[in-house]
Amino acid sequence: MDTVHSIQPVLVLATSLAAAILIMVTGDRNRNLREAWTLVAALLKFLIVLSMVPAVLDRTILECTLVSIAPGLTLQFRVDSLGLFFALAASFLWLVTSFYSIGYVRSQQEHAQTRYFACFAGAMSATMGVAFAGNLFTTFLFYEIITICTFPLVAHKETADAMAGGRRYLTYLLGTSVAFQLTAIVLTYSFAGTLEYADAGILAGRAPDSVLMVIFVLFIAGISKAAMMPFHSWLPAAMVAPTPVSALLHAVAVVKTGVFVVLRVVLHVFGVDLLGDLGLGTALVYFASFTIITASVIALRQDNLKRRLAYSTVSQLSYVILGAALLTPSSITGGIMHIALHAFGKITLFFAAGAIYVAAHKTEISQLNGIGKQMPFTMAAFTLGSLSMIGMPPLGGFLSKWWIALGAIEAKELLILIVIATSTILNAAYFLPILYAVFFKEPRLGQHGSAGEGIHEAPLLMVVPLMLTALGALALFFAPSVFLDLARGAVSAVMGGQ
Amino acid sequence: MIKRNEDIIIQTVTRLLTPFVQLFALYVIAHGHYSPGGGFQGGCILAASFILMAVANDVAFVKRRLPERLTTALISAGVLIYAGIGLACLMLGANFLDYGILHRVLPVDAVKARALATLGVEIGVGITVMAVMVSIFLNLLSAGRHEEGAVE
Amino acid sequence: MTEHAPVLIIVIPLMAACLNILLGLWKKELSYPWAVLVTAVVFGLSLLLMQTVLSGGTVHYRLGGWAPPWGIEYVIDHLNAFLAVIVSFIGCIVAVYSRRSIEKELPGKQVYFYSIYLLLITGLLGITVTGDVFNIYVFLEISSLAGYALIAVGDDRAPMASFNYVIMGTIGACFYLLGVGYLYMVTGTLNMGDLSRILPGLSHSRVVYTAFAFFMVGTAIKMAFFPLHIWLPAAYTHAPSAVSAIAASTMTKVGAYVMIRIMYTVFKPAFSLEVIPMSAILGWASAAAMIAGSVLALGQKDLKRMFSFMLVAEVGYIVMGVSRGNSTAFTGAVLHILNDAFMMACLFLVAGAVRYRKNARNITDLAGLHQEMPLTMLALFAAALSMVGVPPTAGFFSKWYLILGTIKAGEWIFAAAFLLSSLLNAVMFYRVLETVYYTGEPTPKRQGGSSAAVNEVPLTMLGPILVMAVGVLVLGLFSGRIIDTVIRFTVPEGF
Amino acid sequence: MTNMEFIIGKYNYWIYIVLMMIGFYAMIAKRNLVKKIVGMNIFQTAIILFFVSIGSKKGGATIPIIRAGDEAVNAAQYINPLPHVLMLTAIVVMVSTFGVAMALILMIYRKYRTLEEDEILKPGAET
Repeated sequence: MDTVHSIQPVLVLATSLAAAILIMVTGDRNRNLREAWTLVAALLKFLIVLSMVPAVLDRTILECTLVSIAPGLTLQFRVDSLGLFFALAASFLWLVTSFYSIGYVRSQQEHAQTRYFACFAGAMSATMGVAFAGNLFTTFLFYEIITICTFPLVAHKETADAMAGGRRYLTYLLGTSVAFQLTAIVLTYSFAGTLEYADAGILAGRAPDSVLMVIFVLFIAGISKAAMMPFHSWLPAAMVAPTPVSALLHAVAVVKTGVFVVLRVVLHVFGVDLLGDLGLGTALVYFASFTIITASVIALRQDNLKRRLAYSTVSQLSYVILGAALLTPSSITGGIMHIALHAFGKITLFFAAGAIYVAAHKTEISQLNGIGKQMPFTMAAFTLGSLSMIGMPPLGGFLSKWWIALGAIEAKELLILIVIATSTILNAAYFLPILYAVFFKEPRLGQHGSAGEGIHEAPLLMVVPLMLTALGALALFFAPSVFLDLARGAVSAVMGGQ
Repeated sequence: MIKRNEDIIIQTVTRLLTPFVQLFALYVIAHGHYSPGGGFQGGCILAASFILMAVANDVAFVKRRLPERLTTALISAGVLIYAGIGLACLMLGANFLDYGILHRVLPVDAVKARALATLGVEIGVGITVMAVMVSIFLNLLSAGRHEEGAVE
Repeated sequence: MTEHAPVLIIVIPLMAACLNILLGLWKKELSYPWAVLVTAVVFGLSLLLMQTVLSGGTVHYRLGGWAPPWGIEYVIDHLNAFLAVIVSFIGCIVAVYSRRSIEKELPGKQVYFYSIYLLLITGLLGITVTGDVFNIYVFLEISSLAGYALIAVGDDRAPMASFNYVIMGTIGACFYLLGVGYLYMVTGTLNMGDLSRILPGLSHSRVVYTAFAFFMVGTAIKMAFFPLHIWLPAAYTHAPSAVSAIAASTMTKVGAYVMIRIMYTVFKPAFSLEVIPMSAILGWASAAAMIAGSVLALGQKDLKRMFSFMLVAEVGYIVMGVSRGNSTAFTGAVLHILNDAFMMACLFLVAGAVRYRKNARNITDLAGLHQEMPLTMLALFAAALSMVGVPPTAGFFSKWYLILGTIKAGEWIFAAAFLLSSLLNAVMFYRVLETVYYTGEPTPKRQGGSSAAVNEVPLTMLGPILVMAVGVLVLGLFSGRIIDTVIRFTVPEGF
Repeated sequence: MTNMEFIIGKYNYWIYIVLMMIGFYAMIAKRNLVKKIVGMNIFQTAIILFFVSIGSKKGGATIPIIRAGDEAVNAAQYINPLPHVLMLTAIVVMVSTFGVAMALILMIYRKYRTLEEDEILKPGAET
């Protein structure tokens, strides 16, 4: 495996950072220009990320050390398969979300749009930073920046509700990361003497088993962005945000950063072998399974569409962790793939929820009866997205579940198969009734004016992106090529070429 | 606050005593560098003469002879004399306060130069101490209304 | 001139303070530019001094040419030079800042203000350069007296706050002086280098124990170390804005410096940490300081008072690092002296700016201020991030070293105290920043840009605030270089 | 017996401790600000006594100056002048502290028309 010095990762970060600054400078004076910056940056970023793909597929690692602040504290980027996988998914979805949010905020006449777009760009820049981070310090740095950049987005509406949601958001994310994650990093450094990710882990044989377990628990508790129970409740609370933000938060930037960092910790800090020896993998497996089932059950009882989606996210995120924790090649592949596959599916669902809100001002599931007739495209996309969530072929979601199930068999954890099956049934149980209501139930009279008059599709800027992501979820089933190659690359690196 | 004291005996005695007190103060200052005494002690005695005046007459009486602007300037001037002599040594190439070097500018040898410079420092200290003491006393006596002339 | 820099950085502000009075008798307007000029020159000199130390090692300067231990000797090593640079830099920045706020808060008293201000700088720098324990006492008192006077001219409750500070400060100084006396009794010398040679042979003398105890209590009062901090919050709350800024950022740090000197230069680590269990005593006390400072800060309404309690916590950070007895924690403590000086200066300058523009002191008065003073509030945001310890701001790096140091010492509970204090800081600043950004009048819908509402403080105030904020953001990135070039050499032998 | 010698033989140190405690008590416990200042002065004077005691020497000791024409006094006969010199400096510091403290008291008195601490600390005491 070669290591090549490259400034591409810095460029990726710089594009959205520059966009954030340009957006702030432009301000409200020229809205078209301001939004043009967002789009240009998103496109540029995607192209740069794309340009790194061939090299990384060739097993090259692109590295860039920005500044070495102190021993152990180095600002370093290192693009490997896993990082690029995440970056590719995130930058593509950012591009799509940019279009969608322009449509959304314009039609909603949101206030403080400059702040909105600037924070949006800042959050994306930081997400790329996490994706490319070469050590725990850099990861922690950008992890915190994401939290701070997304707080204004969550609290965007500035109502009491929004502030309460924002407060909880910040408390959970900042609190756990400072209290637990930072401790874990400090401990890691004091035992391992380094914070740099390595394919075989850096902690093996460096500390007594009991300390390793403490560190592991601190890491898992400290990465609350992954929304593992019991640190999940910020996620439903953050639903007060405008819908594009929810999409960004719950499909791309925040939660995926969380699971991504968990993957990093599992694969590159501890290493597959060490976790297997300690038996921590199994513990994590059951922990994740608990979250999967419980969150699904809670989701069943939610009437607010976005809250139901949020609990669905909580449940789905734990699939990624489950995949990684099973510690077999197939399951890790499945876990990694699930980052992208779930992202495509979930972002579609959120986009659809936003579109419904913009077009019909409906937020509760019980109000959606028969809306499929007024908004056929949106609801078609919604259908694809929810089928992908359930894991039905021929949609992307199927693939990752398939691999994770394979992994469970490889690891001889048959109980996990049952968990996956149960969760699939629960997924179906909370998505299918929506689909049924949307397409087949008659709208209740007097519920929205004269039987749905006046409701039509959301603006084109919103419908096209959501169609695109829905089709993406479909296409990924048939041609997961780039993503799969990257995931396989990541797995073979940590599993020693199996 | 303090009523003008009209006692003629006290006033006359004070008037007679003051020059001697001040002379003694100057003596103490001038001898500080080679016998007991020095700028601080002498300065205090000098200040005492002014305080005596203020007690025997009133604040305004002293202020006519030693206005606030003057005490303020004297406080600074004393410190400047002290630091200036030190700085002069520095300018001539020796360390700060290394008076011996001053023989280059004074018509005496190094040891004498040391003594003379110390005298200079004592004078600076004396001026500052006197001015500070008088200033503190007048301020307290006038309850901080030194500037306005003090007598209520 | 280079070889005279150690004494010049004291003599120049001292003479300048006196000249300032004479200048003031002639033209009052001159005292501000004069003070700025002098502090800038002093900053330049301290940089020169730092340069000399970096290239040629410790600088010795004999006052009056008398050889130590008879004469007073100024000794500048890496730690002194580091402190001198911090003090003179902040002194210069605050001098620039003070113009408009003093015009407003102390109309007509500028001349005296700047004279005493320069004396304060003289005292603080004097402490940092001298190598004589009694001389430290003198400069400690010069700086404290200047501090009493400057604090007393603040708002209505300032005289009483300052009076309490006088009482506490005098007790502290007298205890320090008693420590000097006891040491002199058994060693017959006041020179630090000399003392450090003699004392190891006396490490079981009860007189030496007594001296050490007096030193510790004395410096603890001067640096407002919990639970001897009671004078600090009131004093710094009611002082004029510029005074709070300089006092909060430098006076406690210089106190910490004296503590380091006494513990590790005059006495050796072998005595301070092994013969006397200072590590445990100071460790628990500073853990209490961190928690208590942060908790008390949580309960404050007044912005400056809240910052003052945070300062109490920050002093706890520094002492914790100093007393851990390993180089990592010590490095963190020295780095934190620098970082905290910047953070505190930034916070108090912002508080001063808010007071200047809005005549406001309470947190609730900050509502919606980000529209009116966007840059000032961004500076507050930057300082807040650093106080919480979010990378890449400066505060993270010193905390990193401090926590690593406590773990190295095997004291997990102290590491937990750091984290708890950070969390409490986060809660506190969240409260402030939420008020700033999310309450108050909503943005008036104005398509043509909202620049009309911006009403920042004048440039002489805004500039220093921004310098400090940028410092807080950028200094962290140079932590490694600072540690390699300076702090590495300050770690006492035997760590 | 030895205890008595211990006390009487070092009586100056005992006095210094007693004075210091009196001063300390006044500074901390007295509610009147002027009494606090008085306590401060006692405290500082105690320290002067302590330092002078360090330097003192019994039995015909003298000051270290060269008398005209004489040889220099044998060093063993000196009273150590350094503590005295230190105290000269300390006195200056104390006088300054006293001055500042008195000025503060004036400021406080003008604002509150009282010097009793508990009356000053009462809310709304300013006039």
